[in-house]
Amino acid sequence: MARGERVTSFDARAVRADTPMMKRVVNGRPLTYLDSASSSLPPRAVIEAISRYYELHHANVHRGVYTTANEATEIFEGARVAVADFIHAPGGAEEVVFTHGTTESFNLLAKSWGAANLREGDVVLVSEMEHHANIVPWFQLRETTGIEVRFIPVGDDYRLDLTDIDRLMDGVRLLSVTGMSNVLGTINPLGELAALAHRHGALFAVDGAQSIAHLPTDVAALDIDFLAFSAHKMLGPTGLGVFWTRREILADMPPFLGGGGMILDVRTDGYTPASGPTRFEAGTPAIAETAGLSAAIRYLNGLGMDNVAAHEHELTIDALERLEKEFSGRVRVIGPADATSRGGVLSLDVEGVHPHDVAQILDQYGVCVRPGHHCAKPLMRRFGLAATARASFGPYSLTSDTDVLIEALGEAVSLFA
Amino acid sequence: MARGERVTSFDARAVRADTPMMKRVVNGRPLTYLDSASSSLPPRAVIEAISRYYELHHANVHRGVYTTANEATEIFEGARVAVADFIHAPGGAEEVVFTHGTTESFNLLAKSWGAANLREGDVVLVSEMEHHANIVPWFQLRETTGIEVRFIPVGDDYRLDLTDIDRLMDGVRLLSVTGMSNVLGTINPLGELAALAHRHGALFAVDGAQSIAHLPTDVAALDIDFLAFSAHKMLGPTGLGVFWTRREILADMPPFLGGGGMILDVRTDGYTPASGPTRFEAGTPAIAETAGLSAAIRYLNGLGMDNVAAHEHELTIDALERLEKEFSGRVRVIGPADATSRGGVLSLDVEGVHPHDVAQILDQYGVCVRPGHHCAKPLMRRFGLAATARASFGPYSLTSDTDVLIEALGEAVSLFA
Amino acid sequence: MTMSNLDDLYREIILDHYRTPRNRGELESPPAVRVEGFNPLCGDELVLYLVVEDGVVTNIKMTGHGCSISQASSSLMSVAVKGKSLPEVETVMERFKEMMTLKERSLDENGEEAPLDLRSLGEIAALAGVVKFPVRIKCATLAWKTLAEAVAEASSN
Amino acid sequence: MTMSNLDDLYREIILDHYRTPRNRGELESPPAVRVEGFNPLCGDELVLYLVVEDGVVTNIKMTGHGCSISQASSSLMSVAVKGKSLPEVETVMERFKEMMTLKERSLDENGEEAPLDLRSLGEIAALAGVVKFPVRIKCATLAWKTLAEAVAEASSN
Ligand SMILES: Cc1ncc(COP(=O)(O)O)c(C=O)c1O
Ligand SMILES: Cc1ncc(COP(=O)(O)O)c(C=O)c1O
Repeated sequence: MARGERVTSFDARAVRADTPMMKRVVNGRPLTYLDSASSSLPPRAVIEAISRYYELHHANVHRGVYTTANEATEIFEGARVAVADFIHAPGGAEEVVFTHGTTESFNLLAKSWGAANLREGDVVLVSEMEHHANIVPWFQLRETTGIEVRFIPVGDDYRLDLTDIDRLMDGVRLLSVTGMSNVLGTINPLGELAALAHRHGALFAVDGAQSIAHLPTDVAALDIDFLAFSAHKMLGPTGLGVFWTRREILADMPPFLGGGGMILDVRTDGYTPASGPTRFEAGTPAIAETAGLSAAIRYLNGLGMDNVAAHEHELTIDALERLEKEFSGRVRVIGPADATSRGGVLSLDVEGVHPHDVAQILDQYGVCVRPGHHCAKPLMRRFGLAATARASFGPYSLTSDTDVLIEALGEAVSLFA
Repeated sequence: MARGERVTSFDARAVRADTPMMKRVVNGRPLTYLDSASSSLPPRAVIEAISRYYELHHANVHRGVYTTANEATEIFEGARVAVADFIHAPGGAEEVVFTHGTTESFNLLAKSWGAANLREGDVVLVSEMEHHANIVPWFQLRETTGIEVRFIPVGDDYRLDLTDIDRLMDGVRLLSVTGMSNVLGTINPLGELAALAHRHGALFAVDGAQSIAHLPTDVAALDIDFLAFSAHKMLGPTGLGVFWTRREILADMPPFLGGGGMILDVRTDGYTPASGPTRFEAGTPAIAETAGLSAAIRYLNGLGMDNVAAHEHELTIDALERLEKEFSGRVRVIGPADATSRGGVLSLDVEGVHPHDVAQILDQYGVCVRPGHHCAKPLMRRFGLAATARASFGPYSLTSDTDVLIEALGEAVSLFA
Repeated sequence: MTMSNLDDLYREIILDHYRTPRNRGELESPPAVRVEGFNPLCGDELVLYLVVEDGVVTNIKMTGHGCSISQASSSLMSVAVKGKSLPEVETVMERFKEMMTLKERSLDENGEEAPLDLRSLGEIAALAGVVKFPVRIKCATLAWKTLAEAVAEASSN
Repeated sequence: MTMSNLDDLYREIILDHYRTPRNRGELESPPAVRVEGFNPLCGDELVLYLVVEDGVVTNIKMTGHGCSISQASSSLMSVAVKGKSLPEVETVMERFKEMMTLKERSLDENGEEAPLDLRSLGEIAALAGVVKFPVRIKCATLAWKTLAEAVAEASSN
């Protein structure tokens, strides 16, 4: 690496060395991956766990008696245990449902728990900074049940505006909020919101898609009721997600998708659903992907989520400071200016340069940033933006990434000057 | 290989050499994999396509501008084209929706198309030999809409009993039948059923989970309206499936799962869905898996589906004959005795030995067969069985697999004699 | 190839109880307690009839179907508890449970020499080999879980 | 590092039309035809107003927002079609479409020497570099697709 490296408290260079994608050269430059909020780059251990699964242990799970079917089942159920430990599920693996992503998890929440428990006039309170995954399923449920979907406003400080929250909580049966905004980087006060929800007799759901990979998550300590996240944002594979809820809540949730695996019995006149997580896992699950997720969790545990959080915090402080200094206002960060309760997501608004052009120019430097509305259109509207160019950090990020980002942003600014 | 190998017209040994799992040794014996109906064993090319994806091209798809995001998008959209070609979709890639498996595809069919088009009293006609994936979603739809779910009986010859079919078609809006039974091996007359459905003004859906991997599939020539299948049964990865329908039908289907990606716009007061396959692909899709599926399709095309079908046909003729000869009735095959219109699925009923014990004993010989109801409980009830021990072939299967199967079945029979 | 594991699983005594299950049949209910057991993974089904009089299991009968392990286990179980007092039944159930949670290793170390608590189990000890086949443990325990339910129900009457 | 690709994309003429778009604004509708265009992948939005009198595009105006390519493309398009007869407009649309489907190779081979049909496009030829950036093609074509709709609507009135 040619450029001077400011060393942080965390040895991210080892993580980078573990990450095959980091060897990519794009447009003659080494990859500067700043799109972890969109999807993370898996370490070799994850990729190999998937290959090893297909090479040595692949078989369909459940109901198998032969050796490799048992191995596949152990890998699959072992991942459930790994997830339960990772998020400190009080009821263990029996509370962990495998889905295909955060989005499917929210559909499960809305269309199983929501459809069974919410009636016309009941309120689901989300926030203006939610990802569409935590908005559209509620709109869909509204169409069939007549619930109300209400939004907590976001203040000019890019944080939830809780000044009027007690009035907003009126009639609320579920409060559903993101752990960390994928646009602003804002980290929401989950413990406080859980207490608020419970004080009002509501349940509390968390969109953990961002927070799972960048902060330690303890559902028991936070006292939350539902958690959704995706493997691909936490160094794991695509095609796999998690829905977690407390055992008592899960036990009463009606089936969602129907098919094999989720039944106890099927007759020509009807069916009886299975109990436990299985009830919500219709069809052959994403088996190889669970091998990858287990490996990702082992890897993150090896790093220590506290260290990951601290590392990304330092990167964020550094980047916020330097972006401000280098561009004296011509590059605006849409999100809290202060790194407290804030993750490493930097949505950039470059004066006079459209985010697509920013991303295009940055690509010539091998820099990966994502332009667009980031599936958070209500939030974009709130701030009068059509799009931003978003740079986001992962455990493999280094201050040298920020160096290249700044170099490339300089080119964008001057090209359009 | 110690045992005599009867060579068929198709060089399956090359396929076997390409399949890493085939190197497994289980209980001191080489793997004799006879569970392809449950899940197939991917060739090295598929596993490597997935690894290569994660090592070189991984990024979230859509809305990306940077190089690797474009590569990932090309891989993902390229798989859509590969699927469209493989099944001869008349409208091309724009008719191919990626799901997470056959099961999700049927849920999409029932809960999007079905909910929008079927009313109380409308009939969905399935068959007694359907997998739960093509039964339970219809029962779920019945709960919300009051449709009727009717069953075509299966005759004592293990084939659809169509004698009374015109009466059965009364009121039918959708006929939904499996291409090949995963229990009996029966291949259904899809062209004939399509014509029947259309004559009665009904649409025709096919569960292609089994047939896709063992027969050529041409949706245009067969004139079918919906097709569902899973990548993991056709040498591809877990966690990915396909839903295909004609462009005009897809255009009118309302959204299914809600979230990012499937929208055109989201406001705090509602949302506008996207058009095309995207409307049904909420959230980050199974991207790496599409790289695997493309590789699987390339591999199958290389073999030629006609050759695969012919090879498995010969294996089936041979196995049916030898099982009959060796065990003179003590091992009964639940399925057509005649190999015409029949795939390589052999559900075994061993006199005096429970299928679980059969599978357990076979495992000692490294033989993988699946005991159970195979997610087809109505069919099992029809034949008064709780379970069978099912052996099934894939393109890598050899007559030597049947040798080992017979040797191990001999042990089961004598242990329990 | 060594089939020793198979021999551990399919001991003669197990095959005997599978071929000739003891205490098959139904009992009128009431007075008998009737409880259904189901192993969804394998499809094993069991209907258990239990009569408890003055704290003693005076009769037990079963119908249902399943693999050799589940069938033999229920037959062996019925023989082990018939005529026993409820505290004795509790002890047998406890011992069986311990056996099913034995590590495979400890079993191997003892080889054919079953540890003391296994020997005290009598014929039921024949099921010890099941722990080498973790997926089959559910087959072996089905009858016992159903028995526990029936005992609880009988005690609450 | 060579930035030549970037230079192809962001030619001076494109930056000029982006910074100073021609024919911005609204027109009263009717008489103007008003058509909305949307590129869902990028969020580019366009509202196009078109007046056709006696088979001639007598006025065209646009509002909306988007990246430099979509903005420059719509500005260049408006200049290219204003005052033209409908058949002439059809020809320009056709030429533009051809340009957008040119293989990257054929562009490179010709280097700075644009092929004949490119030169005949005038200023619009500046957009040829977009084909090297396939994801941006949708940005360049948005204005033209919207124009095609507006022309069709105007012709059917
Ligand atoms: C005929 C048939 N239909 C549907 C399915 C369900 O497929 P999946 O479990 O991949 O969703 C299967 C396989 O289990 C099958 O054999
Ligand atoms: C906050 C948040 N929620 C939900 C999602 C959706 O996750 P997925 O696309 O994996 O379903 C994302 C990521 O795109 C996200 O950042």
